[in-house]
Amino acid sequence: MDFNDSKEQAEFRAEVRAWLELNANRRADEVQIMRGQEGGYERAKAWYKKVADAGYACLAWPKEYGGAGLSQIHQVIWSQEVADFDTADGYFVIGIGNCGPAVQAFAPEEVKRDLLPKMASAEHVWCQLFSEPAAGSDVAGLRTRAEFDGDKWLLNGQKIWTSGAQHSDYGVVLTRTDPGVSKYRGLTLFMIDLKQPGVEVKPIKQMDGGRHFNEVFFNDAVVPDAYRLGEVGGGWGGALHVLMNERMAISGVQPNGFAQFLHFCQHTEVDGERVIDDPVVADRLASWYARDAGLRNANWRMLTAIAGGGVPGAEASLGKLVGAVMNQEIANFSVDYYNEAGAIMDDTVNVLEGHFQRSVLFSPGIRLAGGTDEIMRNIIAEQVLGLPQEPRVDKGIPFNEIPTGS
Amino acid sequence: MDFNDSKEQAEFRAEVRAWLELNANRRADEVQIMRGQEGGYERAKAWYKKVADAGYACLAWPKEYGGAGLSQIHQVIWSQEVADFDTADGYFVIGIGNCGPAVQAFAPEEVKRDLLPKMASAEHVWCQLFSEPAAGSDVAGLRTRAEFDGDKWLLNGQKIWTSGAQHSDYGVVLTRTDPGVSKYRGLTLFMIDLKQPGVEVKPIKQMDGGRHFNEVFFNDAVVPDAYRLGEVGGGWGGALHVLMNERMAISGVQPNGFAQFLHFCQHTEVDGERVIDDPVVADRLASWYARDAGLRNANWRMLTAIAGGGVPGAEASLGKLVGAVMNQEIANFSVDYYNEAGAIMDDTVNVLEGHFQRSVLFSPGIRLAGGTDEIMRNIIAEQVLGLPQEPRVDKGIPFNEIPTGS
Amino acid sequence: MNFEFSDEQKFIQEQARAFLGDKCTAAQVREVLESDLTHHAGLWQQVIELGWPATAIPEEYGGLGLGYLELCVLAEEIGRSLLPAPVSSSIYLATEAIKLAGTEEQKRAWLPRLAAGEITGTVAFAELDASIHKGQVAVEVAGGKISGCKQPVADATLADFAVVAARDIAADNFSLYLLDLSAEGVTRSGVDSLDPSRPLGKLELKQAPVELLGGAGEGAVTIDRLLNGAAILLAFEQVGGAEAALNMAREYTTGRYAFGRPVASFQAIKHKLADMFVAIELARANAYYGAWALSTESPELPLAAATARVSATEAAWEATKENIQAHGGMGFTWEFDCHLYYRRAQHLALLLGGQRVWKNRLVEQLKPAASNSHTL
Amino acid sequence: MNFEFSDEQKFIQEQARAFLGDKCTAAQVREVLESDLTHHAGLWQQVIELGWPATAIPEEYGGLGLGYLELCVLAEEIGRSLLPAPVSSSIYLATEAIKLAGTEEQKRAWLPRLAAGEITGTVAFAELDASIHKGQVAVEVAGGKISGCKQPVADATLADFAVVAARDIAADNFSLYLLDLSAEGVTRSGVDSLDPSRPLGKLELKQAPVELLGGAGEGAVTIDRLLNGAAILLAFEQVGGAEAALNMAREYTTGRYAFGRPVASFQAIKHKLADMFVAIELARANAYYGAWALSTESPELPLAAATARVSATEAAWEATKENIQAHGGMGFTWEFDCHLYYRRAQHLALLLGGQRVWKNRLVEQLKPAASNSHTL
Repeated sequence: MDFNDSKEQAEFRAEVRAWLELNANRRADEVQIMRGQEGGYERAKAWYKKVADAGYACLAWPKEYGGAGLSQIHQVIWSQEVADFDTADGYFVIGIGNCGPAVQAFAPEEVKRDLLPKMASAEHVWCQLFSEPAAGSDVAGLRTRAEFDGDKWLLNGQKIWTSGAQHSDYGVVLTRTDPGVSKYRGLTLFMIDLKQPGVEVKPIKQMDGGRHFNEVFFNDAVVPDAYRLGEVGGGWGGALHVLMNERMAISGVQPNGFAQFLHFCQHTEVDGERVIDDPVVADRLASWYARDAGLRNANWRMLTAIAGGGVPGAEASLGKLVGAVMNQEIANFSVDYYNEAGAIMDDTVNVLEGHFQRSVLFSPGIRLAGGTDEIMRNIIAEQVLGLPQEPRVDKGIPFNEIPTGS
Repeated sequence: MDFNDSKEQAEFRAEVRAWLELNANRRADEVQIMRGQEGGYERAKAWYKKVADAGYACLAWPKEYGGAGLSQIHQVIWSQEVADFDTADGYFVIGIGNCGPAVQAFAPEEVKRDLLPKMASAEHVWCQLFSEPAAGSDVAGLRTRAEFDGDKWLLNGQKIWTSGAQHSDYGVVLTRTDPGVSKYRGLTLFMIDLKQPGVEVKPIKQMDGGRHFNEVFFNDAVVPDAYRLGEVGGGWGGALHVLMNERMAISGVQPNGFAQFLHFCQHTEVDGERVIDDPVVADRLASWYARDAGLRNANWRMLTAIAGGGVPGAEASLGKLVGAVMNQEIANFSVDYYNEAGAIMDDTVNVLEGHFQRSVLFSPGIRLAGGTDEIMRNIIAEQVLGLPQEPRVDKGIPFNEIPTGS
Repeated sequence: MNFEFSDEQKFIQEQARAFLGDKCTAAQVREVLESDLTHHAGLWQQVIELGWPATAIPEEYGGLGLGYLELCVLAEEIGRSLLPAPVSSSIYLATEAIKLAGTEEQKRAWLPRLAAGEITGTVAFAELDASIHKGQVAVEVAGGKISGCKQPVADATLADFAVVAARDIAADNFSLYLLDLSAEGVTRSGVDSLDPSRPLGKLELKQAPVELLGGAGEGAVTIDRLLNGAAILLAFEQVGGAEAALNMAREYTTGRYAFGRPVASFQAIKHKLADMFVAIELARANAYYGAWALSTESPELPLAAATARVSATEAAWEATKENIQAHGGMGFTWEFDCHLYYRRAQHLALLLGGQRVWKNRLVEQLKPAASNSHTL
Repeated sequence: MNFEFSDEQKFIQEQARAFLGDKCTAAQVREVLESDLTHHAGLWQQVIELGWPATAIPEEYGGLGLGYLELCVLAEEIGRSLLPAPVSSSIYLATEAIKLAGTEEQKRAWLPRLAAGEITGTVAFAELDASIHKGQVAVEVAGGKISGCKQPVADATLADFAVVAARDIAADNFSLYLLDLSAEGVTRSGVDSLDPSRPLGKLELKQAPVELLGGAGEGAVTIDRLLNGAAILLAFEQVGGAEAALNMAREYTTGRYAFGRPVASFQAIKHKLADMFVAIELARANAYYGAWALSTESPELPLAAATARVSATEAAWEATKENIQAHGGMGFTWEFDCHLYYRRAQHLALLLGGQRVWKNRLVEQLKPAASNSHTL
């Protein structure tokens, strides 16, 4: 048990750090604050081109697909070092982390060599199209139809909650190809070129006023059969592969609001007293510190497993569950601490530029996106603890006979 | 909205109080402390005989059944006044509160006139026999068989968690008379004379070392048909009637540990500082006070409804749910407050004579007895909020075909 | 013994519910939320015509001469419908301040116009750099002129006057003052609010003329009593809003299907909604007790008010955040109304100071005078 | 980068688990729980033969010369099996105290006998009327003689010697002392314990002879370091016990049917068990970090120890109480083993001071030295 790099790892880390010092700026803020992000996408594209040109994109991917042919542990070292710098690659995480492995696993070799290098360098941006209005927690309840038409597939239907669709060139899309068989069997996974007339992207306005997500409408959108990922009817297996790799893509702890809360406690005075010296704050701070540390340390355990060639199991769901709930609790507790002034959204008035106020409004979304609290608990219960499923009324009957309430 | 008595109520209250001052002792403790109870039963019997002789037993029951022919509100006034005195009638609450109404609703008139007056005066003690080893939360899954044998019923099977069975002369027992029909239809409710050879009572040792509950075994126990409560196969309806009246019997807030905690906070000094002056304690105290007050005030609303002739609905379940959870939280928090000394069970060492230490060990039972937290939430969800049931795998099939896992 | 509102009070409540259910839907709330409007003028006018601002003003001052219980049942419906109007600022706070502390002359001057809805008031207690809850006030009065900055002030840009807490430099104590917001020396502006359907603002004061309200140096005592009353009325708003959120969750999850069954049939959702119900019932019961204490000016008012407040803030937070959760992704959209309740819950929870303030007020009431203590 | 125990350490753990799983079942725990025995002498003897007391004692003092990581993996299994023996008193505390503070002579005198299991030690820090966590000690030493009362003292009636915290009257500071518990002037007796499988007692001391352990006046510093190490070892015990409770709940609810289906198929139960799992995983991760900090004597040890402790106490409480709940009524019986884990969780949570103490220790480590603060 030690936190030291091997000699080779230490050399790589030094090299990365040297390159970053030359090519990026250190973070100005002590903690990351939630702000409006104007122009972030263009900045991210430019930054990532630099990364790719220097050979640091997709370190663990094979060279022929635009990667560096190195290991997961190199990728981890990169992520650790880049975290100290003011860079942005969040726009590409889903494409590279989720879509990339699916394409590598299921696409024909020719297609892979054609599309993956551009994905790796973020010349092409990708998104993942699974959720639908009537298929949120129940992803496999989706209705977007894909029908084979001579030599190509035609897609009709609607996706929702698609992060980054407005910027994306391609997507990985899960569709229903046979509504007459049971729900998990009638699904097929495809890649799709999103820059075509049959695809329309509409941003969704969130409760906090932001627009991070989209609706995507398919109206006879065309997909060549070469873009099929896996067997017809084998889409659910492909989707699980995507979700499993999603866990690999998480190279750090997800935002849970703790760093900002600690900063608030340490660096704010109220009525002449440091916030951290308030015993009630200290009581909460200790509990949240222990949770945050637990998440960080659990993440070290996961990285150790990955470094050893393993794949993280469903226990990774706990980071999402714990972090999301804690994030909302922290935001509410902090805003409450400001008393009347807590209700002011003005950036200039509040400590941390109104971070906690924004967080109050954004935090409910984190508990929903990427699987609700309830789904996370189901996953832990069934996949980690092996507890039995509930009685399933949608099992073993054709999809189009499953009750929908309408 | 006022808390004043009507003139007649005020007179009755004064009369009750005057009688109590003469016939009972005021509580010595400021708060009730959990202690071992030796000789409590005999004391309770003697006390209740005095109450009955004075005409204060079962105030709302008809006179012909041993009551006073007064109203529920008189009963409430009695309960409020008696609470200030050191008396004990907990042994008779289940009989009078639960069994009494069932007997009144379903027994033949002759049986009622015979048995109820002795129940009302606690000359006869009654208990309620519903739960079984394989039928806890799922009460209707019970297996105790009652078979008609010429002119009488023969009972075979086992009950569990029967409070007061060791003291009881009679019981109200729910049995299965037809395992070949669906579970809720094959049940029948009876009264049973427990002082017969076919009945064996064994106390259960609890995790805290106490023995409040019993197992009751029936081995060809005999029940005359005149002791049947309602129709054959109509036992579930009768059982619901019992449970509904159980709520009426709750004339005060159930123990939730708050009074003792408040006393602890107000009257204890640690390292020269009053516990209530510790900000972290104050933070918890305020939350628990608000919950305790909410329960007390919700109880006032229920009493108002009862006084107006209403019957409390399933919302009464919330008192059990909130109180039981809070009780365990308070016990743990308080014991933790003592640090190392918290682990000492010695009555003489700890404030409140080790109340919180005992409560740590007893409180898990309160969350289970009379319906678990989970069952209480189900009841609120289904019966108060009208939410749909889960898919039922035990519905509409004969009882003896329901999966049991064995 | 009767712990229920009277039939007359329930009738007032039903009328209010019918009126607001019809006229004050999410569409009206959004008119204010999504614009720079300070309030829904049409609804506020109708509310005035219904006599709500006059409810608890004595008849001798042009009011209806009803009591706090009537105001409580109205507050519950106002909370349920998220009425975007200056009810708390003007009715629960400014009007009450004048009733509590005003001289006979001040009552005669102000209350009839408030009752008739001719004018609207607010209170300006909070400051960014001084906590009124600790008795701190930085805004100063000298020679009848006030200077300094008050923020946040609810309805600052709408109200005609404000009751301001300020320090009298000469006397070194603090008092309440009546301030005409159109007077010279008053600059008012809006600040962004967590709940834009209830706008906030600030007052920058430079030698603006003020008039003492109540006795000199009695600011703390009056504010204390005022906050207790307002806390109870807001508790009813919070309970009303929380119950509306629970009802939204119930309807949505009952109608929406996943895995072939109503979402509401999953135990995780059922138990979530049961917990919401429990929190609301406790808060409601405590609000009722508060209503009784307020209506009878019981010595228990401070404890009852803090208790009602702590419970109601808790219930509103629980119900409005879990309503979003029960809706799944759609609950996070601007289009769905979940966030309207969630935002209002935040607004109400912060308006008179947060949970920390009210928990402390509650515990202060539980501290025994004599130190009859054992040592651990 | 490697945040995992080594294969050798895992092997030690597996051996321990196999041994305890076979020899230390609930039946053995109950032998102590349900009697006046101080510990399970047979098991303790076997543990000695396995060399566990010698694990972290250097070879030069007759130990195995292994490290804290090996002790951590053993602790997890000890917690899992509820071993009714003086492991924490003697191995984590008394032995460590001598290692930390003893003179070379004291180490040579005591450690070989502890390693060989010839003697058993404990620590006597707590007093009813003074909090060691606030630096308070009432028991006094004067002229090499100690007087006063220590309570609770784990394994007081079993141990051969105790490391006692006491005040030196002359120097007006406090130090640690070695006390032979069979010496004249020592009266020891048992007191009832929340977990009778881990007995408590008290020491009444009247002019009993003691020997200074470590430097005079260094009591606070040594105890601080000692508690940090013991907190991490106990965290592993807590995690082991919590995981055993979760496993009990999983097995019982999977096998028991209600409403025609396994109890474990109800979402309320599934989510309860998921929450138990989450708490345990966080605690385990923090315990691992603590193990690393302890094994490397990292400057982060105080923070890592408090974090491990706070998480582990929380997880053990959650898992052991909800295990009872998941069992339904049977979980409340003496006959079922649920309460063994619940009692042990209480014992471990209180042994080194409660959550309040450890949360404060944690936050003290987060307080910035310089006051580089903004004002709200």
